Amino acid sequence: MSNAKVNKLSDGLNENLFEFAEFDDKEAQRAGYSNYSYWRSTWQVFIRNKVALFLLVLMTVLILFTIIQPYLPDQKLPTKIYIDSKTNMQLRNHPPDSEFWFGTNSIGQDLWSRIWSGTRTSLLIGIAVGIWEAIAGIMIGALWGYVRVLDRPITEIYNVLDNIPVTIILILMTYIMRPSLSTMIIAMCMTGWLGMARFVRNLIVIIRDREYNLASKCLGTPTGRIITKNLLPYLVSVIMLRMALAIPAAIGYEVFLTYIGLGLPVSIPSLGNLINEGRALMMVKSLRYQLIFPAIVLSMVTISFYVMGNVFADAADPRNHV
Amino acid sequence: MHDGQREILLDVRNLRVEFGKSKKNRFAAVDNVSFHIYKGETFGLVGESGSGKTTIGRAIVRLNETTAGEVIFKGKKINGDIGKELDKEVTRKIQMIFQDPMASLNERAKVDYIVSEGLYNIKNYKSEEERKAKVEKALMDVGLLPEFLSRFPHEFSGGQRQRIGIARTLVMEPELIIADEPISALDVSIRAQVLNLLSELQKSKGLTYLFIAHDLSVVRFITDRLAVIHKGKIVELAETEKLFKNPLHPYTRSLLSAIPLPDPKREKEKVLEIYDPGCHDYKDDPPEWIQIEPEHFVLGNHKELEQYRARLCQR
Amino acid sequence: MIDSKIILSVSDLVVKFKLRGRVLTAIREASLDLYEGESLAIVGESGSGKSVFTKTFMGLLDGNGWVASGSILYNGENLARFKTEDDWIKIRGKNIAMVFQDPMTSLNPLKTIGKQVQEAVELHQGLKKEEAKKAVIEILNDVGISEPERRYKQYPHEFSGGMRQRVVIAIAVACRPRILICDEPTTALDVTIQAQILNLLKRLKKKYNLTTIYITHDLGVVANVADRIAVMYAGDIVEIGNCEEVFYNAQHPYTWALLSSLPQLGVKGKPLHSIKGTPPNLFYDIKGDAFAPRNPRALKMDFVEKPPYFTVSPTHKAKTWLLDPRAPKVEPPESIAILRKQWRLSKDA
Amino acid sequence: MLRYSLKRLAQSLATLLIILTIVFLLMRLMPEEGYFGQAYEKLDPAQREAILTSMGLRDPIPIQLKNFYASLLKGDLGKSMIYRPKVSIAEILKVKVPYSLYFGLTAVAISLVAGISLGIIMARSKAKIWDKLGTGYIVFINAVPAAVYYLFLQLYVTDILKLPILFKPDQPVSWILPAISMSLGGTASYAMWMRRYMVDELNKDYVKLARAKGLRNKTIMVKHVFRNAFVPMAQYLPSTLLYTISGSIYIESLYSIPGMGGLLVDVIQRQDNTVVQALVLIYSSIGIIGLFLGDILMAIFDPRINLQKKGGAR
Amino acid sequence: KQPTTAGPAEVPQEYRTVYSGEITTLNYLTTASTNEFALAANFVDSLIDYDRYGVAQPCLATEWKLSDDGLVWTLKLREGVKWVTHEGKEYAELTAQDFVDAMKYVLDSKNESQTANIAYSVIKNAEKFYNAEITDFEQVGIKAKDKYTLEYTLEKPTPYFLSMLTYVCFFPVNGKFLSEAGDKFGTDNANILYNGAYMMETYEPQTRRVLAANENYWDKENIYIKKITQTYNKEAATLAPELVLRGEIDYAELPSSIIDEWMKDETKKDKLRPQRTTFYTYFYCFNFDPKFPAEFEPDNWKTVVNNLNFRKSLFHALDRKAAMLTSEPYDPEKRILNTITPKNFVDLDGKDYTQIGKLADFTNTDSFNSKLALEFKEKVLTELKGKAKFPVKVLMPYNTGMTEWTNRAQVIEQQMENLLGTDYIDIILDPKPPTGFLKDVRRAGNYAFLECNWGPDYADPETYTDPFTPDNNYNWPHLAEGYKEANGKNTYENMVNAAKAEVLDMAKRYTLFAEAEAFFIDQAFVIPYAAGGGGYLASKLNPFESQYSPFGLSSERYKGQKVMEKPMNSEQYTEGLAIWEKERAEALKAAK
Ligand SMILES: Nc1ncnc2c1ncn2[C@@H]1O[C@H](COP(=O)(O)OP(=O)(O)OP(=O)(O)O)[C@@H](O)[C@H]1O
Ligand SMILES: Nc1ncnc2c1ncn2[C@@H]1O[C@H](COP(=O)(O)OP(=O)(O)OP(=O)(O)O)[C@@H](O)[C@H]1O
Ligand SMILES: [Mg+2]
Ligand SMILES: [Mg+2]
Repeated sequence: MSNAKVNKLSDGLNENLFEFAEFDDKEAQRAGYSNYSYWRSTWQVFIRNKVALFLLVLMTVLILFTIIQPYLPDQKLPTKIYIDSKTNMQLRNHPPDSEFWFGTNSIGQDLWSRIWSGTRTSLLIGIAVGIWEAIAGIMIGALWGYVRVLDRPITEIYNVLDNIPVTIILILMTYIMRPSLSTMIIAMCMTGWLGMARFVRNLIVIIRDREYNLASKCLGTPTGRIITKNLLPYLVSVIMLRMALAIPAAIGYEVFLTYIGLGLPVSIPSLGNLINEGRALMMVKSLRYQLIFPAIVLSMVTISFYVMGNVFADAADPRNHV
Repeated sequence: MHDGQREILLDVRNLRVEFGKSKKNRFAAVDNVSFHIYKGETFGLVGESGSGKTTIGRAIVRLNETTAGEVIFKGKKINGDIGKELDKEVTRKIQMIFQDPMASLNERAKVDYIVSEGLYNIKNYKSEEERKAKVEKALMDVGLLPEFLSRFPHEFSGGQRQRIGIARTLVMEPELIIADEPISALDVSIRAQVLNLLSELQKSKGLTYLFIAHDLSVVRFITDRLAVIHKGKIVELAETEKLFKNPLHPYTRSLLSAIPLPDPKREKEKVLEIYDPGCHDYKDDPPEWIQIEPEHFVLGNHKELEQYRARLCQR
Repeated sequence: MIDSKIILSVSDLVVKFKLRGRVLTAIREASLDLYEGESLAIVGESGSGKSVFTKTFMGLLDGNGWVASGSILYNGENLARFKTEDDWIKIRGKNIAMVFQDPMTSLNPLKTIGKQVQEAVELHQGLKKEEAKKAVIEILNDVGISEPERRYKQYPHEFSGGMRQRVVIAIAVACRPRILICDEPTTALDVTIQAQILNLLKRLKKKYNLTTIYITHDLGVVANVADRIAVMYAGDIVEIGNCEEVFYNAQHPYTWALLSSLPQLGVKGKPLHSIKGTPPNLFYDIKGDAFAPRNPRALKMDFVEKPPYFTVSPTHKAKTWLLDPRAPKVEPPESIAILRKQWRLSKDA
Repeated sequence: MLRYSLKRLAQSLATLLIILTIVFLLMRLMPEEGYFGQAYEKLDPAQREAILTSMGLRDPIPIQLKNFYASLLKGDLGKSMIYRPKVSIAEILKVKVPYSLYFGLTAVAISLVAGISLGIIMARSKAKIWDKLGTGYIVFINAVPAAVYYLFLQLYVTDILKLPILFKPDQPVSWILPAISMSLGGTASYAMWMRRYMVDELNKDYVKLARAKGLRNKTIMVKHVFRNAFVPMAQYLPSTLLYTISGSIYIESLYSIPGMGGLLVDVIQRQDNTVVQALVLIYSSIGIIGLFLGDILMAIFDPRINLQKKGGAR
Repeated sequence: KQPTTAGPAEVPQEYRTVYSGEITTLNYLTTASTNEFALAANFVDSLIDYDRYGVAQPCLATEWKLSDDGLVWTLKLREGVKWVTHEGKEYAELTAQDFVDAMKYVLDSKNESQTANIAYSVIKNAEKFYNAEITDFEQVGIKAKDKYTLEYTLEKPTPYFLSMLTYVCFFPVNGKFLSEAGDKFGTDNANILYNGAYMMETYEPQTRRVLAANENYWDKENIYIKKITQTYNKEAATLAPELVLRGEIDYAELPSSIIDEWMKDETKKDKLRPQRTTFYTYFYCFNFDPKFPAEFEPDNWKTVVNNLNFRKSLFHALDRKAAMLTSEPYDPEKRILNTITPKNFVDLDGKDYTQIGKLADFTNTDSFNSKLALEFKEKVLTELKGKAKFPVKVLMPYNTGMTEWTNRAQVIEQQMENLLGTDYIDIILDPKPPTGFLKDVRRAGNYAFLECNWGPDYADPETYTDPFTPDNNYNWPHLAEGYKEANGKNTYENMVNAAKAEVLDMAKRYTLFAEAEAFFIDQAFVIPYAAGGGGYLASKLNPFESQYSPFGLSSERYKGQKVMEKPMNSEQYTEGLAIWEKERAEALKAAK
């Protein structure tokens, strides 16, 4: 580009533009920054994902619904057995209709309310176990990974505990404590943290020798604070992802426990129980609804948590905030 | 400057640091290193990558265990097992600035926490306000705005991050700062900011630096005395200008010859001196650490020392 | 230099990236002519777009980036229009090769050094097995790796940083390219090794008659290797000229600032010159001169309109309104004067 | 290497001992009634005592423990007490293990091939249709309980293809469906991890260099990325392969495959202590050996890994 | 004479089933599991056997006689019966010594025989030998008089001894083979010998077993099914119906959950038929020795349970049909029992035991009567006013491992509470795991109201009184207040003892037992509920061709049965049953 051309280009411009502008040192420093809040940005990144947002709304509605469902008008009790007015006997295997939205089961209990009550139970289990796994798993995992002297002993303990068949513990537990919601939760908690601890440990080993941790050490920061302030925040995303999976995993595990006969008593509806009951009816066309409804709810919960966990894991990483 | 009465802040004697657990893998990253740092000066440590610079720095702040030798700070031995009280004091008095501003800040903490971290540890504030005030002051000291406190490190440029790193050491009110290549990860324009800051702080707070680097033009600008380290051994130590004028050890000379010059004409004519460690014949005549002229030490055996002296005389 | 043929011509290149739903512009209408046989250095601070700029020549932009407009003419073809892998395969290696910054990660840790060089040899020199191996050993020897036969079988982790960088260079050279792009080839290395590598590159350039582009922010390195220098700021080349021209007669305030920051200029006890502030956020539209907010000598005009190139000499041009005839006369900062004095002195010596 | 292996094995032996002892003690906490099954009601107390005594359950615990270890030392897993009384455990396992191994290995092979291919395809077309389909599959497998989709497949696929529902050793077609069903979960998880590692690996600098060299994407995938991405999975491969002998509880129950699946649960529920202990011994050993082999395999794949080196300072 | 349900001769006589309960052993001398009995019955014959009407028939013994004091039984053995190996090779001839050897094995406590108690409850000195109080087997009451003569000496006269001989602990074994096999005896099909209708050709645990007809069988004309294939499947309950529909197997029990579907579908409906009930009896126990935690108010329970009217109010309030719907939705009445001893168990000259004397009143009326229940409730409320707390907490545990039980518990809770009102009773369902269920619940007295069951040990009404003796641990009726008699014992106990003492006059003995049972029910110590079995199945076997016996192994035998072309349907079954009942009555009369 020639000078002449340039002149022409800027001819129309005001001459006094060619004066020095004021220079502000502080302004120069500020250039290019916006105000920023971590959680707000996390949230923004999260809700930018439409699917995740939809699922979040779905789950919120679902959870809210399971809570308020019993208080809605015209709701039936999940354990109440309905009687057929014609035969004066239980209203067995009544297909879905306007009265029983999801039909009734083999002893005449309303599946609609059973499914919600079951979802409530299962979510409660899932969330309780998930939270516990997070707490115990993270605490132990963090110590295991960060404190070098604890590495060997905890590794050995882990090896031992991990190899003791869970079934033995579960059987002993139900034997000692009677099957109930709390037994189930305790039983799952007793072993559930192992995987989490190991997971956290592996992550911590990766980041424990990063320079910023050495820096903290130089500043004399105690181990506890290094763990909570330097290490765990980096793991929030992955831990959230695992937590999110822990909930469906707990539900899935409940199905398995029910399958091998160590589940909740059938009188307490749970997704595990409902599915296990429904399983036997897979080939029975007219009764298949008894399997399909709980399976759909379970899949919905699992998929939602899985997807949300993934999206949240991305969103929790400040590097992904713009 | 040549005053022998100057207060020695840190004295490193015959330091040896080994790595590797089993006998087979064991090797000394730092081998029989001695030097001392006067109060208020900037002491430089240069050498190629992997020569043990960082290891020495870390040994001083006790991140690395020492195998042998002593590190004496203000007359007290601070390596090996030391008491809680001393540990606390030393932690506070000796601070470190890290090489990589991208890696040495906790990305998940706000600047506020990063800078206050040391304060929380030593609890030398009485109220929350006082802590805030101290933190803000430290930030101002390094030329950052107090409003940055609520931000996260990834929002800052390399130079700003490095300044945050410096601010966090400043709140500890240290006497000795070990700056481990504080500028090698920064580009030219930012490099200057950080160097300025360091000198400024030295002046205003009377800090002492152990400045580790491999960029010799920077080292020349900032250090008062300089040690050249090669494969875990210090080969030469002198006042910076003296060393640049009269480099004796072949390694030092090769290092100096390699300095890139921002001058196309000269740079293109530059001749490299290549150092071949095989040039020493230490078999029958092991090298010694000798003061060859005042405040100028060099490692060499008798034959080499002879040569060095001859060279000095030539000048 | 200007007489030789233009081998690559970039005009008004715009490169954008999509990041989390937002678009950032990394290269803003940058233009450049590369002459056959020259060695061009691109300098600029971190994030100014040096790497992105050169990566577009090889179609190596990250998946989220694209050339939004502009052209890159090479051999009569517009590389900016290339879409498919088949297009690029013709260019990569054979015509343009690249040496990356970080020798620690540029090599596949699980393959032997020899195999990795051999891949390039087999692909571009059409040699087979034994012959190829011989060629590899020769190239390794060329880049100064002692005992190449033994080294052939080793893995990257058994090599020091300097040696790994040599291997990366060997791979690039083994492609027998016409243009060699070295993206910060020595930043990770210490001075002595750096000097050796630079010498090596110069030697290879001569031997294989390469056109080279160096990317760096180390002016010392630039002074060593470059015939021409392009100064980049915020995605645009703000000044370009022969090595001496840019060093000794810089025109752009940013170039001044760069030069002023050299520690060589420092006087013990006095602060070095430094550039205040941070580079602009590329997510926003930049109005006027991108450097203006950090420029103590900024004109009001700088905030209004992007300056065009002003020609200083046939080989030297700069994008700053200061060169506009209407602008007040501005002397370069004092430090530049000192620098010039230093240079004159050294010339005399 | 040898020394390292020996040292590690010695450590593992100690771990094994602890595991066995704990399991041994836990089994003694089970109710005595469990040893008789339904028969308990009809037995009189003297008879129960006699039976328990002859099972060795009336000895003091330390003696029982001692006897247990003594026979272990002789390389004798002992005899089943309840599951198949008086039949040696080795004999029971001898019949069952091959089935589980066969199906397990086939399933692992299928899921490796299918999962890894899927993972690669997904990584290559990141965020495009294949990736979405694959993710859909992975999510589906994780969301629907295995107990449900296994049964579903069994009943419907056999109905549509006119295959026998049950497994018959002499009818090769009946082998297919169980093996495929069994591989579905593995396929999903291999695909998931393969995709993850491939994507990570694709972002590495050496891929850029390879591309700059002029290699085609396909070549890079095959010659560089795949192998590197496989390394982190390699560590689990030996355990996965070894664990196939434990069988699949659902699949084997559904298809009448006489494998090991559910055997552990079964014998625990029936309190066949000796079999429980033998299985725990086997499975724990497998776990420990698998881990060890995994490390070695990793070291073989990745020349950077030096097993003997331990982390450095502080 | 027979219903002509058996298919034409060209139907291949191979019978295929799936099963989910694997056997653990083939050692018939030690096992007490029904699964294993089912096999043993086909491998080894017993001394006597029952025909399809339940009339005792000669089998390995051709004739027998009892000494006048009722203590010594002498049996003459059939000659020429062969022991064969699983490959059908002849091994030895059956002799009287084989029974002695078997008994010696059973009575050796080291062999852990779970049926030894049955044997030593009758045979002289057997218990002492078992407990090692005597070591000389000569003193035990079993002798091989000669090769074909066997003699049992009993501890005391036992009228039902003959029926016990069909039980496994009285089966023979070849002594030589036994001692050679040692510990291995019964561990697989090669380690036992066969003298019954079938041999086990293939034995692959958890896979399949194949039974082949024994060519050397003494009565081989009566074996029609030539081959029986049983395939293991853990999910048999879920899969078997589908397998039958696809023609892969010939027998499936249909879980109640899918019967609706089958009943609605014409082709499926044609394949299903009801199943006979068994002699297992189910009843609801009131616990007279409550030992449950204080939160469930055991003292209050003790007060009310000792009130007859309270028990009766519950007795009449339990709608057993509603409860039965949980397992038998289509024909709940079929399984409901009004007595503890089930129908068709024993008879007195063709008259069924349940129709004897007062027991008949109960047999023929349904205990459920809401009007009566409410009347009794009112009585209780006035009688116990201030003495007991209402609503009464009724702790009702159930086994969580059993779905139907669980469902039933829920049904009963709601049904009884609805009827009697929650101001009167509060039934508390208490889920308990299968592991250690009985130990923790019933034997521990950790319940107020519990579903219990009992199966017969021999063909005599006495067997159904066993659970309620003071040394048993069902519901401790001897602790019930208000029944003490002069001898310090409870009325019921005295009645039972009187019946037991009558060993020679069967008519009198049965009447006494029937009276005791009637009293027991009348005083509502328990609420009779149901017989076991029942349900529906799809099967190609004709149940009326099968041997019939309330006790022992006879009914498990395949001998005499044929595979039909297609499964029997309900009409055929009902028809067949009517004929069979008629013929049975005749046969029983004729047998006297
Ligand atoms: N934790 C450790 N374990 C084992 N070896 C180590 C450890 N830290 C450092 N080393 C080794 O000690 C030697 C000296 O390392 P050091 O980091 O001190 O070098 P440096 O001079 O700081 O190099 P650079 O300029 O690259 O930072 C090197 O060979 C290094 O590999
Ligand atoms: N894949 C990408 N996605 C988004 N932004 C990118 C991507 N690659 C580069 N950029 C942005 O483009 C700009 C230019 O980057 P580039 O790597 O070219 O800088 P550079 O001049 O090479 O810096 P350095 O000296 O640090 O290598 C930077 O702001 C960077 O953040
Ligand atoms: Mg270092
Ligand atoms: Mg699944």
